[in-house]
Amino acid sequence: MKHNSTDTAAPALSRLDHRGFGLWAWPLLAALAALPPLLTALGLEFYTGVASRALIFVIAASSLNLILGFGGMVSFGHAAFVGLGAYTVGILMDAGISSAWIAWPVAMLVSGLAAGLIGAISLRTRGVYFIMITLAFAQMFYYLAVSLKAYGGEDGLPLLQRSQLSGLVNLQNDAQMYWLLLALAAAVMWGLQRLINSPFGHLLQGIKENEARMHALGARVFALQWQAFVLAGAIAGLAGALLANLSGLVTPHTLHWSQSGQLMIMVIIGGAGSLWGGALGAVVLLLLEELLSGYTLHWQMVLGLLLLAVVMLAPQGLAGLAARWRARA
Amino acid sequence: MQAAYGSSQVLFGLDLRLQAGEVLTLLGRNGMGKSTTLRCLCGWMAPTAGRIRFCGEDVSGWSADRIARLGLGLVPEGRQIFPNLSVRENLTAFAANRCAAREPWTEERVFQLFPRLQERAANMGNQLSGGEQQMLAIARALMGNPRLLVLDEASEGLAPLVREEIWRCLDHLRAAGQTILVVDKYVRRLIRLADRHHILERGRMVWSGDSAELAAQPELWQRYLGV
Amino acid sequence: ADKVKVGLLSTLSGPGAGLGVDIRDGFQLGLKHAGGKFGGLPVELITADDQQNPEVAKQTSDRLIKRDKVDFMTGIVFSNLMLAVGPSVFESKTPYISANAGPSQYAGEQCNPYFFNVAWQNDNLHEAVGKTVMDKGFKKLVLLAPNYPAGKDALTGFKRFYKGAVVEEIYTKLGQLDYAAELAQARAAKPDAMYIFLPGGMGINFIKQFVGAGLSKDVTLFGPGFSADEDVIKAVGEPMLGMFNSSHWAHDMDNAANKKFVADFQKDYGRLPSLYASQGYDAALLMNAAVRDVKGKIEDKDALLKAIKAAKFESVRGAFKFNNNQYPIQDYYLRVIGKDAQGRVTNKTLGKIFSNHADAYAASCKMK
Amino acid sequence: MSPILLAEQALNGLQFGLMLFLLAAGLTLVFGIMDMINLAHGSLYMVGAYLAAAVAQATGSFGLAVLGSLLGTAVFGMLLEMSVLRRLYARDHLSQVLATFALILICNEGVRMIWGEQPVMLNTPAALSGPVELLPGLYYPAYRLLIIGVGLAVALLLYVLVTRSRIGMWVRAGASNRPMATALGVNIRWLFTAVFGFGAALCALAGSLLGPLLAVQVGMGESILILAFVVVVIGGIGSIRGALVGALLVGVVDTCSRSLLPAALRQLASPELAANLGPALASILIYVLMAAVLFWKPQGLFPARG
Amino acid sequence: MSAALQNTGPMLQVERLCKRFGALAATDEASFALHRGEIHALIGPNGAGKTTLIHQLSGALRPDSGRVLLDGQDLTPLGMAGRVAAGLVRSFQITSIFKRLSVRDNIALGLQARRPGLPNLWRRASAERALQEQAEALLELCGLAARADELAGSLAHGEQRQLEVGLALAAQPRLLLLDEPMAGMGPDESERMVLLLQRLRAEQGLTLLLVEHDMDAVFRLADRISTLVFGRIIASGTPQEIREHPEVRRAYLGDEASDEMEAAL
Ligand SMILES: Nc1ncnc2c1ncn2[C@@H]1O[C@H](COP(=O)(O)OP(=O)(O)OP(=O)(O)O)[C@@H](O)[C@H]1O
Ligand SMILES: Nc1ncnc2c1ncn2[C@@H]1O[C@H](COP(=O)(O)OP(=O)(O)OP(=O)(O)O)[C@@H](O)[C@H]1O
Ligand SMILES: [Mg+2]
Ligand SMILES: [Mg+2]
Repeated sequence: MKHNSTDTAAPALSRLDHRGFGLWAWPLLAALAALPPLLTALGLEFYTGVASRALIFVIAASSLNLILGFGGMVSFGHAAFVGLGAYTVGILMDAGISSAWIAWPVAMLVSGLAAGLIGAISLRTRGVYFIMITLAFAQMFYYLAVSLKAYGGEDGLPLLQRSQLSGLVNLQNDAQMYWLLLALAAAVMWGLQRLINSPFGHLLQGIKENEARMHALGARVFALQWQAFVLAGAIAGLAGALLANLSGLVTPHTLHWSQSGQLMIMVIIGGAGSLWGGALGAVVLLLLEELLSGYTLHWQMVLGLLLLAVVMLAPQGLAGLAARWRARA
Repeated sequence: MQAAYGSSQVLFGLDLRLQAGEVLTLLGRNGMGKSTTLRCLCGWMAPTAGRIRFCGEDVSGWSADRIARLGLGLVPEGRQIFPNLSVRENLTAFAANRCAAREPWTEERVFQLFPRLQERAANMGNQLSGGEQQMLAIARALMGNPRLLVLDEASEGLAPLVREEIWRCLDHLRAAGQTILVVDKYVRRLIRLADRHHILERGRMVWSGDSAELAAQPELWQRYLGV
Repeated sequence: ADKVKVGLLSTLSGPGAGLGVDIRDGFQLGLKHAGGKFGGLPVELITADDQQNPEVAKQTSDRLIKRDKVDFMTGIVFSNLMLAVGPSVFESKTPYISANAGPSQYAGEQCNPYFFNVAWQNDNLHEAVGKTVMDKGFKKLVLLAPNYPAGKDALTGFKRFYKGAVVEEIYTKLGQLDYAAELAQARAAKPDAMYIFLPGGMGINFIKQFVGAGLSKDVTLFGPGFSADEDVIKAVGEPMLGMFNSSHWAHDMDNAANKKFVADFQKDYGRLPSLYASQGYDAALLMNAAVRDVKGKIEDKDALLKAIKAAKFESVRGAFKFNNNQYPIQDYYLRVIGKDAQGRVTNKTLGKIFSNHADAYAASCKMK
Repeated sequence: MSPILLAEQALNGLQFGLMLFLLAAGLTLVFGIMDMINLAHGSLYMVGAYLAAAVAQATGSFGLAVLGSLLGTAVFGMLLEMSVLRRLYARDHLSQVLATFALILICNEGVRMIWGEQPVMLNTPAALSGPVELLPGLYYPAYRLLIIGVGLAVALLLYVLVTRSRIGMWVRAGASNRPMATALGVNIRWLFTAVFGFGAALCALAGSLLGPLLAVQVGMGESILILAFVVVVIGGIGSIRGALVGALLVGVVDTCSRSLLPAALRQLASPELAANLGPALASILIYVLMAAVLFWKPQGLFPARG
Repeated sequence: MSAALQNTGPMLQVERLCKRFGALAATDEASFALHRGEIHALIGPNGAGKTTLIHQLSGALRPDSGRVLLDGQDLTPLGMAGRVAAGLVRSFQITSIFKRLSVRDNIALGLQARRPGLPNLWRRASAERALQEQAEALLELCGLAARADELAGSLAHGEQRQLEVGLALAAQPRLLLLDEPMAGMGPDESERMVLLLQRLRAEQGLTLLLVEHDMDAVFRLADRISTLVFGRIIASGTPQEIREHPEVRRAYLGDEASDEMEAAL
C-alpha cells in the first residue's frame, strides 16, 4: 500500500508507449556524423575512438535495457554475450576468417544461441535468483576464457586486423569505423523503439508490471521473455564483435562480472525502461570515467558521489529527469 | 479535515466526532473517500488541512506507529496480512495491552472467536484463503487491545455464517464498551450494530444521524448508497 | 624538443593498485633525483589509471599517445594489459620502458624495437628459485599456481632449472581466497619444500594460511620476489619469517645508487620501497640517460632507441644491460625474510643465484 | 586418499563454508528479510577488517580488535542507513543496486585515502596461531577451529533471533508491508536502523575473524561478496537455515572439487586433458552448483517461508 | 473447434479433482459439471477450497489427481495460456491489475495477451484502430469509461474490482471463472455487476462459474449452485434447492443470510 501519488498528474496517453524520436533526431545524427572531421580539425582525433567506444556501449546497454528495463529481467550476466561475440570474432580471425559479413552475423548467432540456452534455464527463476543465475553462467564463461590457453587465456587474443567489411566501408580507418558504428547504433535505437511500442513490447512490459496477471490473460510469458532475452543476447553479441574490432583485442575481462555490472549501472543511471536510458547511461558513465580519471586519482570517490546523487535526485534515471524537466518547461 | 492525493483533493472539510464507547459508521458508495478518511486517522496520510485529536492529544502529523501505540487498531481494506509470517506470528508479533484492558484479548480468546484460524495456525499468511485472511486481519487488530477499533470493509469476502459471527462479536465488543469505527456495505446490519452513522458523498459529509433516523429514511439509502 | 612528455599508465585503483602506486612513486623519485629534468629538458609527467582493465588500458594509452603525444610510455604492471596496449604503442613509434610487465611474447617472436623492459622477464624469478631449490638439495616439491597462462608459464620457468621430483602440481582458481584444501593436500604429500606463484592478495592469503596450518615447521616455502616483497611483508608480518625468494634487487643491496634510493624513498613516502618501486625508479633513470645521450633530440627515434638500448644509467641493482630482445641481462639474488637490526621484518639478501642471467626467449627474437 | 586427509578436507569444507556463512548471514538478514539489495555489504566487511587491523595495531590485543571493529562498524552501518539506505527501502531493487554500488566506490576510495593502497596487517593471535592435534595424525589450525565455533554460534543466535523473537517477526512484517506494520505500532524506521547496525556488526565479525586468514586490502569485499551472494541464493533468500546449508554446501563442494576432482579426472582421462580440465572445472563448479540448484529449485533450497 | 462446439455434453466437466497442501485436502474428490450458457455459482465456507479449485481449473495449480474436461477435451496437458486460448478465463479474488498503467492500457493488454502466434514486433500497438475500439467498448461495458486515463493503482478499491472483471473479459472468454467479483463493491456497483453478467450471458452466450459470498447476488444470478465444504461438493442444485438444503444452511448460510435473501427477493 503506497500512497504516494505523484504520478496522477497529467495522465499520459499510454504508459506502454515510448516515443523517442522527434525531428531533433536528424540534426543530432548529422552533428554526430560530423564529429570525426571536426575532431581531426581540432587535433583531437583521439576522441573519435572514445566516441566509437561509447557508441558500442550504447548498443550493448540498450540491448540490456530491452530485457532489464522493459522486460524486468535483471540480467547480471550480460557481459557474457558481449564477450562471446567478441571471442567469436577473435577466434574466427584466428582461423583466417576476417570478413565481417561472416564474422559479425556468426557472433550474433553464437551469442543468441548462448542466450537461448541460458535464458531457457534462467527464466525459470525470478527476481534476485534470476540475477544470480545469469551471473553464474557468465562466471562459467569467464573462467573458461581465462583457462583457455589456445586463445590466450588471461592474456587475451589479439586481432591481427579489424574485420573486413568489403564493399561498404574500410574499417581500418577510424572515422569510417565510427560512421559505421553510428549507423548501427542509430539502427539499434530505432529498432528498439519500434519493438517496445509493438504488441510484443507492450506484452513484455505487461509481464514486467504484473506477471501473474499476464499468465491468467493467456500470454505465453515464458516464450515472450525468452524471445526478448535471445534478441538482447544477439544484439549484445554484435556489440561484442564491434568492441573486439575497436580495441583489436579480445580478453576474458570482457566477460568479467564487473563488466556485467557496468552495463547494468549504465542502464540504471540512464533510466531503466526509458527508450534512451541505456544510451544515455552508457555515454554519461563513459564520459564521466574518462573525465574524472584524468582529473583526480580519487575519481572513484567522485564517481560514487555522483552516482549516489543520481539515485537520490533522479529516481527514474537521467532519462526520467529529462522527461520531468521537459514536462515542467 | 481535508486530504488529497497529489493534486486531486479527495476529502473536503470533514468533521467527525467519536465518543468513547460509541460505535460509529461511515457509509458511502465506492470511491467516496471512506478509506481515505481512515488512512488519515491512522496516520498513513497526513491531512492537507484540519486536525485530528485522539485520546485528548493532537495527533495530526504523527507517524502511524505512534498513533497505533496510543491505542488505535486497524483492520484495513484488502486485509494486508503479512505473507511471510505464520498465522500465529501474525497474531503474537503485535499483541499488546497498551490501554490496560481488564479482559485483554489473548491468543486463546481469538481462536475461540475464529476456530478456523487455530486450525491454520502454522500456515504462512499467504497460504490462507481470502476469508481466512480477513479473519486474521480482525484478530490481529483485536490482539492489540485498541482503545479505538477501526474496521474498513471487514466483512468483505466472508461467508454469511462468519459474517454474522463477526457482527455478533462487534455487538459483544460494543457491550463491553469498545469504541468502534466501521466502514461496511451491509447497511441493514449496521443499523442494528451502531449508534450513529455518517454518509459520505465525494469527500463531503452529506448526512449524519443515529440508527433510528437512518432506518426511517430508506430514500437516503437509495440516494447515497444505492441500496 | 623543448620538453619530454612521459605517459605513466599504471594500475592505480582496484585491488592491484598497490603495485602501480609503487611504480609511480619510484618513478617520481627517479624524476626528482634527476632534478625534474631528463637530459636537461623539463619533464611533463602524465599519470593515468588503467583500472586493471585491458579495455581501459588500451583506451587510455591511446589518449596518451594520440592526444597528449607523449615521448615515452611506462608503468604497466600486468602482462595482459601490456599485451593489450602494445600494438598501438609500437605502431605510434613511442618507446615503451616497461617497469614491470615482461610478457614472454615480447621477449620472443614478437619482440619489438620500441619495447624495453627494465624489470625482468616473467620467467626469470621463477627460474632463479628453481635453481636455488635445486642447489639447496630439496627433492620433493609441491608447486602451486593459479590456473591461467601466467601461472602455467611460471611453473614451467621454475621447472626449467628444478629437475627434482614434483609430488604435486596444484592449480587453483584465479583470485581464490581460501587455500585450506590445497594445504591439506600439500601436507599429505609430505614435501620438503613448496614453491608458490600467487601474485597480489592471493599470496598474502596463502602465506597466512600456510603458517596457520603449521606447515612452516616442516616445509620450506619459496616464492618469487614479489610474493615476499616489502608490501606483502607489511601485510603479513612475522609469519613470513624464513621464506626464501628470488629477486634481481633488494633494498639492502650495497651500492651507492641503491642506498640513496632506499633512503630517499623512505623519507618521501614513509615506507620501504618494493621491487616495483625500484623498477619505476630505474625506468626514470633510463629515460634520463637516453635523453641525455641524444642531447635532447628525442625526435630522432633511431638515435633515441639506440641510446636507450645502451642503458648507460646507474641502476639500483648494480650491473644492468639489455639483451638483444631488450630485456635485461642481470644478476638474480636469493633473499630470505628475517629481522633487521631495528627488529623490522624485512628481506635479507643471502647471495647470488644467477649472474648475468638472460631469458629463455631471446633466441627466438629476430632483433640484433 | 587416506582417511586422515579425508577428515581434514571435510573439516576444511566445513570451515570454508562457515567462513562464508559469517558473511552470508548478515547479507541474508538485510537482503532477504529487509528486502534490500546491499552490494555495500562487502564494503562493511572491508571496513570491519580495517578497523580490526587498526585497533589490533594500536592495542596489540586481538580481542579488543574484534570488539572495536564490531562497535565501530555497527555505528558506521547505522550512520549509512540513516543517511542513505533508509531512503531506498521503498525504491525498486535497481535503485538499490545503483546506490550501493556507489557506496562501494566511496568506501573503497575512503579506505584507500585513510589506510593507503597497500594491504594492512592483521594476524592471528599468538595463542591460536598453530595447529592442534585433533586425532592422532590429524592436525588442524586452531584458528580455523575458532571460526568453525563462531560460525555455528552465530548460526544458532540468528536462527533464534529471526524465527523465534518478536523482533524477528517485526522485521519480516516490516519488510513485507511497511505501512501495515507501522499501523500496528512498530517503529519500523528505528527497527531497520538497528537491524542494519546488527548486520554491519556481523560483517565486522566476519571481517575481523577472516582478516588473519585473508588479505586485508581494498577490494577484499567484492571478491567474497559474490561468493556470499551465491550462498544466500542457493540457500534461499532470507532463510538463515538456508544460508547455513548453502554455505556448507558451497564449502564442501568447492573443497572437494579442488582436492578430489583433479585426482578423479586423472583416473578417467589422459593426464594432459586432466591437467587442463581439472582446474578449469574446479573454478566453475560452485557456479554450476548454483545453476543446478536454481534449475530444480528456483527459490533456493529453503525458500523463505512466505 | 467446431466439432467441440457441437458436443452436446456439459461444457466443463470436473472429475474427482484432488489437491492436498500437506495434511490438508483443499479439494477432495470434487466433481461437478457446468452446462453451456449457464451461470453456476460455487459457494462454501471460507477456506473450503473454492479458490484452489479455480486455480486448478485455470492451470495455475496442478491437481494431484482427477481431470478437468472442457468440451470433452482433457485440459491437463494445457498450460494457462492454452486454456485461455480455449476460452477458459479467470479473475482473481485478490485484485491483480497493472497498477502503474492506465485503465485503458490494462484493457488493451488484456486484449492483446491471448492473440495466437508471435506478436507483431514492428507495428505500433497504439495505432491499431481495432484494438483501441475494442478497448473502448469494453471500458464502456464494465463502467470504467470515465476513468480510462487514470492509473489503475489510483482507483478506489471498488473500481479496481470492476477493472479486475474487465480484464478477465478482455481475454474474450467462453467460460469465465469469477472469484468473488463483488467483494469490495458497494451495493450500487454490485447491482451493476449483476446486470453486466446477465447481459454477457444473454448477448454472448457466456458460461459463468461464480464464486461469491454475496448471497444477494448469488441467488439473483445463479441458474444452479454447488456447495463446497472441506473440499467436497456436498450439494448441487437450483437456488431453491440449495437454500433449503439443511446441510448447506448449517455449514454456510446460517440465518442472517436468509434475512438478506428475503430482502433480495
Ligand atoms: N493512492 C491513490 N492515489 C490517487 N488517488 C487515490 C488513491 N487512493 C484512492 N484514490 C482516490 O480517492 C478517492 C477516494 O478513495 P477511497 O479509497 O477513500 O474510497 P472509498 O470510499 O474507500 O471506496 P471503496 O468503497 O471502493 O473502498 C477515489 O476516487 C480514488 O480514486
Ligand atoms: N499454498 C498453500 N499452502 C497451504 N495451504 C493452502 C495453500 N493455499 C491454500 N491453502 C489452504 O487451502 C484451503 C482452501 O483455500 P482456498 O483459498 O481455496 O479457500 P476458499 O474456498 O477460496 O476460501 P475463501 O472463501 O475464504 O476465499 C485453506 O484452508 C487454505 O488455508
Ligand atoms: Mg475503501
Ligand atoms: Mg477464495
